[in-house]
Formats: sequence, structure tokens, C-alpha cells
Amino acid sequence: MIEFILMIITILSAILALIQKDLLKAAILTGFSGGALAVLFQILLAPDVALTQAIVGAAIVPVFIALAVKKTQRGDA
Amino acid sequence: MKLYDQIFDVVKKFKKLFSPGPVTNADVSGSLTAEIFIIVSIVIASLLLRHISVLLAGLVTLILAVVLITSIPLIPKFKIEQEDSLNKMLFYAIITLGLIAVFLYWGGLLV
Amino acid sequence: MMAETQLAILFTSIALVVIGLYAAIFVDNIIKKIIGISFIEEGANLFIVGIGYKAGGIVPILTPDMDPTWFASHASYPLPYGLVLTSIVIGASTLAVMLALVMVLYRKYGTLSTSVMLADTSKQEEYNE
Amino acid sequence: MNELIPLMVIVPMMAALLLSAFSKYEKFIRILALVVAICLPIIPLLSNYGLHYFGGYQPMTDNVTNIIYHPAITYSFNFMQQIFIGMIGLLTFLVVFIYLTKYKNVSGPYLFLLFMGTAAVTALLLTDDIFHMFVFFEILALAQVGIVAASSIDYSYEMALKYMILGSIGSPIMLLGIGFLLAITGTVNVTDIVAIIRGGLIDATSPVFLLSLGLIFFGWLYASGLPPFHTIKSGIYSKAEPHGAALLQSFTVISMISIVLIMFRIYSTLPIFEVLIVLFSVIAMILGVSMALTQTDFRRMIGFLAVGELGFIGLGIGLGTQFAITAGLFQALNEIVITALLFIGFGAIVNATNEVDTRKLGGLLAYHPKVGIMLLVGGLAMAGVPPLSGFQSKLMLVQASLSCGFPELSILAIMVSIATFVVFVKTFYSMFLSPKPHDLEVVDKDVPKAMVFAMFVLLVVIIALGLFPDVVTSGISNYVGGLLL
Repeated sequence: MIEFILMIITILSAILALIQKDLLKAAILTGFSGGALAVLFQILLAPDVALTQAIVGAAIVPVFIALAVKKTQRGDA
Repeated sequence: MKLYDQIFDVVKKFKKLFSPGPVTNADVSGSLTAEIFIIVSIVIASLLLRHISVLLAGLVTLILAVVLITSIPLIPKFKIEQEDSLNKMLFYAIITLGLIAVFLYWGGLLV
Repeated sequence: MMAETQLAILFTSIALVVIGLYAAIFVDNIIKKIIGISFIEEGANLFIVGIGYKAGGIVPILTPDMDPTWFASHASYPLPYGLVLTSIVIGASTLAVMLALVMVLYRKYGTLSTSVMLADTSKQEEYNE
Repeated sequence: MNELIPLMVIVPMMAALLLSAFSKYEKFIRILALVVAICLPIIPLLSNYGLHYFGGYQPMTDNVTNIIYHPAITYSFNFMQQIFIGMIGLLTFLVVFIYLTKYKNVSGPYLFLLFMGTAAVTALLLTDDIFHMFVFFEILALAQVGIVAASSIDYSYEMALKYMILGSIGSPIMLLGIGFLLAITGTVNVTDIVAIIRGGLIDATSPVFLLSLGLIFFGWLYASGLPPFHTIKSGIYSKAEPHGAALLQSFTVISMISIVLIMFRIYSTLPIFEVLIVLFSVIAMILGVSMALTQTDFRRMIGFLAVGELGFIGLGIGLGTQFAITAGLFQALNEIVITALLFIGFGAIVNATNEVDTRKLGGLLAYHPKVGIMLLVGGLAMAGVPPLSGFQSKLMLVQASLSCGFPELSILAIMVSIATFVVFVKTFYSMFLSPKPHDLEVVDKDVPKAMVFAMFVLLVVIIALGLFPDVVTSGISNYVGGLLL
């Protein structure tokens, strides 16, 4: 059951990230999506992939995007 | 007379194509060559359909020839569609992806 | 139950790919476009992990107390997992390079709009004047 | 000496890493880059043909079904790989040589990108593993973006970002296709996949198999710059430094043929595969050459011409007979050399005049006669004038399409050759022969000797291949015969 919830979280946060006006929120929602995917990988019997995805998808990618947003502009225009 | 005037206008339209900067003879004649080349090569390429059906090939070739010749100049249109704008390139890339997927899924075994 | 999970994985990954492709065409903001494109990568990764998944199986790590034949019939398929590891890292590095280029270009144009920043070169010359 | 096979990838890659790490020590990186660049064309010539299994995992035979499995990443090295790796090594040497002599301050990271790209295409040619192919395809894309972004030409960053965004759509799609293939065959080794398909263990008409073809094909379109990616491909050529562009186009050609050969081995049972390749090749030829005719920036023009010539390679492979594939591969080899010559030669003109618009140039033959003559020969070779190498391969292609029963394709190929000739003569006239405009200032300095040397070497290769095509074609023909079994 938990895997279905995780899938829904992944897709929903992906969609929400794309309709945000605030790019910082979009970055955080990307992290949500990546983190949910990491847990999903763990449930799908791939612990090594889950570890990598947890670091890359839930930490590094949002931080990169947030840094890019900080150096550019926050609003979606 | 309409077609004649249209052919005559082509050179003027090519001049506009190179508008910022001087327009040389070589550029306009190059564009004219490209115009003729595009029409002839598309018509010849459509002849390849004869491997599927001869009747289809004949029809398509005739229709294409008429449509292409009556809609000259083609080069400005082609050039606008193939400019460097990312949005256009992405659009065509994804359209192509969709066409390939659809063509293979539903028509993959027909050919 | 088992087939359901795999089908759901397939749908999720395809949904992620489609969301990404949608963002690539219709979203104008370049950072959002890049976020969307990273979803395509994630969708592909999820799909490949889904291939290796065996419902009701175990994690493919052979401990000394396991019987190898029992292990072979119960463990999920580890080859796709190895591929996904590489692919995740490649995706992150691609994203980093794209964001770095965006930061450089923002300094020049002062906007994140794709239709200004990445338009046709001849139109950009007019913009600069 | 089979041990040399992995070294062809490892040497440029190690060199790249060392150059990047020690980029502070100017003298060291100059010497290292030159030594490695000299080694690159020599290693494939010394190596023996054969297979290399990484980690030493030999193929295993299944006792029940008698099918051989390859657990290791396998590199296979044959005449085709030898000639192409030798050629890319020679080109890398020339490009690095030009770069080292042109600039006083050499940059380690830029050399890193050049060597990384070379390592990636070498691995693409050698590999027998479809995921390995994907990884190096991505590395190659990153290296290409770096080479474009590192140039000091206006709008190079924009072009690099566009290429990168399109690439990050193309490569996950290709990964999905590889995933589909993995899902139905359970392996990523190409030889195993081919054995499974030929053995009838999977249904070759299932939609999953067909879709995997479509998705990998899309990735291949991106890698090779066929439509719809021809605009971006010609764009990155025009925004890179001339020597960088010479290397970039060779990367494109080699990634095109190496991926298409892998696809050919897997999907040649499907007739639609060949239809798709011929379709996109014909579109590439028409669009590439007609766009080249209307350009005024000569770098962009050569870029579009290079894309149009790619159509010939695709045509040869799409026809699918032994003779046609041989012709396509020979055309690929010729195109690497000829387009590199053109890019380097036109780069020398940019160097001397700081002008890329053909309308503002003229009368350059009086200033740079050597470059002019060599460019003329290169352009004639590209258009397919005997006795140069382009003529031999195009003649083979025309014969191949005639003997396959497609006279339309022969006519198209000849027409594209003629249009290429028109493009070249038009540009050559307005740059070298027409009267010199008053406001054009030709910097009265010699073209760098390294550029003239590189052009001369490439010219010798063109003439040699044109006079003795059998040296290459007989070996390639044998290799292709092995593929078609």
C-alpha cells in the first residue's frame, strides 16, 4: 500500500513543482519528489539505488536549484 | 498571370530574407537554387512511395508538385521554421518523438 | 497484488516522463524547464528499477547463510540497479552544468524567460541593441 | 597485443584527468598533451584484433540451452574500429597541435574536454554493451557542450545550453529504450541480445520491442544530428572554435555510425528499421543542403553541409546490403577528414580577417593562396569530384542504391552532390575570387603554420583515399560481412 502513496506523492509534487510561482518552493518540491522516489526504490528492493537517489535527488538537486535561484531571481517571470 | 507574378515576386522576397546587410547576386541565386532543389527533391523523394502502392505514389507526387509550386517562395518559410530558437527546436523534437512512437506502435508491422 | 505494483510503477514512470515533456514544451521559465527535464530522467530511472523488481522477492545481496539456489530464485534482478546508479549520477551532473550555464546567461539578459534568453540568434542581436 | 584494446580508452581519459588536475603547471601539460596526442593514432595500429573482457570474466556457456553469455563489459576490436580510431586519433593530434601552438596560455580544462571526447567516441566504437554505449554517449554530450561553451565566440553559451537541454531530453528517452530492451531480453550485451532475438526466444513483433527501437532511434537522431536536431548541430559547429568544430563533427559522425551499427545488429530483422533510417537520411539531405544554400555565415554553412552529408551515411546503412553499408562507412570516414579540413581552413580565414559573413569578404586568394587552394580541393572532395575520396564513396552509394532497386535515391544523392558543389563554389567565389570590399581589413599576417600543416596532412589523406579506396573498403567490407551473418 505504501508504494502507491509514494507514487502519488512523487507525481503530485512533480506537478506542483511546475505550477509554483515561487521558484524556491519549486526547488523544495523537487526534493520531495526525489525523496519519495528514494523511499520507493527502497521498497522496490534496491537499497543501493535508494541511498544514491536519497542523496542526489533529495539533497543535491534541490540545493543546486536553490543556489541557481538565489543567484538569479526568485519569481517566475 | 497570377502564378507568373508570384514567381516574379520571389526574388523580391529573397531580398528581404537577407535584409540587414547588403544583398549580393550570389545569395539570391543561391536561394533560388535552394527553392528549386527543395521542390524537385521532395517530389522525387515522394516517388519512393511506389514501393507501397503505385497509385498512391502517382497521386501524392502530383498533389505535392502542385501544392509546392503554387506556394512558392518556400525558403523563407523553411528558414523561419528552422531558426535557432529553443522553443521551436524542442517543439519539433517532441513532435518527432511522438510521430516515431505512434508510427511504430500502430504501423510498425505494416511496412 | 504483484502485477499491480509493477503496473503502477510503469504508470508512474510514464507519468513522470510525460510531465517532463510537457514542461519542456509549455513552460517558459528556464529553471522550471530544467526541473521538468530532470523528471524525465527520474521517470526513466524508475522504469528501469521496476524491471528488476520481483514481487515478494528479497534484496539481491548474498549472505553466507543463504542457499545459492534459493537465493537465485528469490532475489530481484540486480543488473538494472547497477545501471540506474550510473544514470542518477549522470543526470545530476547534467543538471548542474545546465544550471551553471543558466546562471551565466542570467547575468547577460536579466531574465529567466526562454523566449528571450534562448531565442534565435538574429533576434537576440536586436535585443542587445 | 590484446592488452592495448582498453588502453585506447584509458590513455586519453587518464591524460584528460591529469591535464585537468595539473592545469597550473603550464609546461607539464603542454608536454603531456603532445605526447598523448602522438600516442593516440599509434596505439590502434599496434594492437591486435580481438575481444577484451573487462575484469577477465570470460563468456559462460549455459549447459542446458548451449547459449553463450557474456557477463563482462566486452570491447571488440576489428579492422573497422582500427581505421576509425586511428583516424580520430590523427585528428585529435592535429587539433591539439593547433591548439597548443595557437595560444600562449593553454588551458588544462579545455584539453580535458578534447581528450574526454576522444575517449568517449573510442569507447563508443569499441563497446559491445548497450548501457556502456549510453554512458559514453552522455559523457560525449557533456564534452561537446564544454567545447562549445569554452569558445570565445558570441552566443556560444546560449547554443551550448540549447544543445544541453535538447540532449537531456534525448538521452533519457534513449535510456527508456534501453530499459525496454533490457526488460524483454534481460541483458545489455549486444551479442547476447542478438543471439536471443535470432534464436526466437522473444517475439520480434511485440510492441515493446518496436517501441524500444523507436526510443533508441530518437536518441540516435540526437547523437547524429539528423532532423529535427540538424539546426542545433549546425549551430554548435558554428559557435565552437574552428579546430574544436573539426573535432566536434568527427565526434558526431563516429557516434552516429557506432550507435547505428549496434542498432543494425539488433533490429535488422525488422524492415521498418531500414525504412526509418532512409526516411530521416533523405530529410537530412534535403534540409541540410537547402539550408546551407541560404546561409551567409560560412561557419554555419559548413555546419549545415556537414549535416547534409550525414544523410549519405544513413542512406548507405539504411539500404542494408553489404556493399551499401561498406559505402556508408567509407563515406563516414571520408566525411570526418573532409569536413575537418574545411573547418580548419575556414577557421584560418576567420583568424586572418575576424569576419564570418561571406558578403563582407572577397579577394582573399591574393592574401592566402595556400589556404585557398587546399580549401578548394577539400570542397571538391566533399561535392564528390574525381579522383578525390568523396567521389569514391558517393559513387559506391549511388551504385548501391541502384542495385537495391531505388533509382530515386540515386537521383537524390546525385542532386545533393550537385547542390553541395553549388554551395561550395558560391562561397569560394564570394570569399576568394570576388573583388575585395573596401572596408575589409585583412590582417597582414601569416596563417598559423600548424593550421597549414594540419590541412596538408588531411589533404594527403583525402587524395590517398581517393586513389586507393580498396585499402579501406576491402577491410570494411569483410567486417560488414561478419555483421550480416
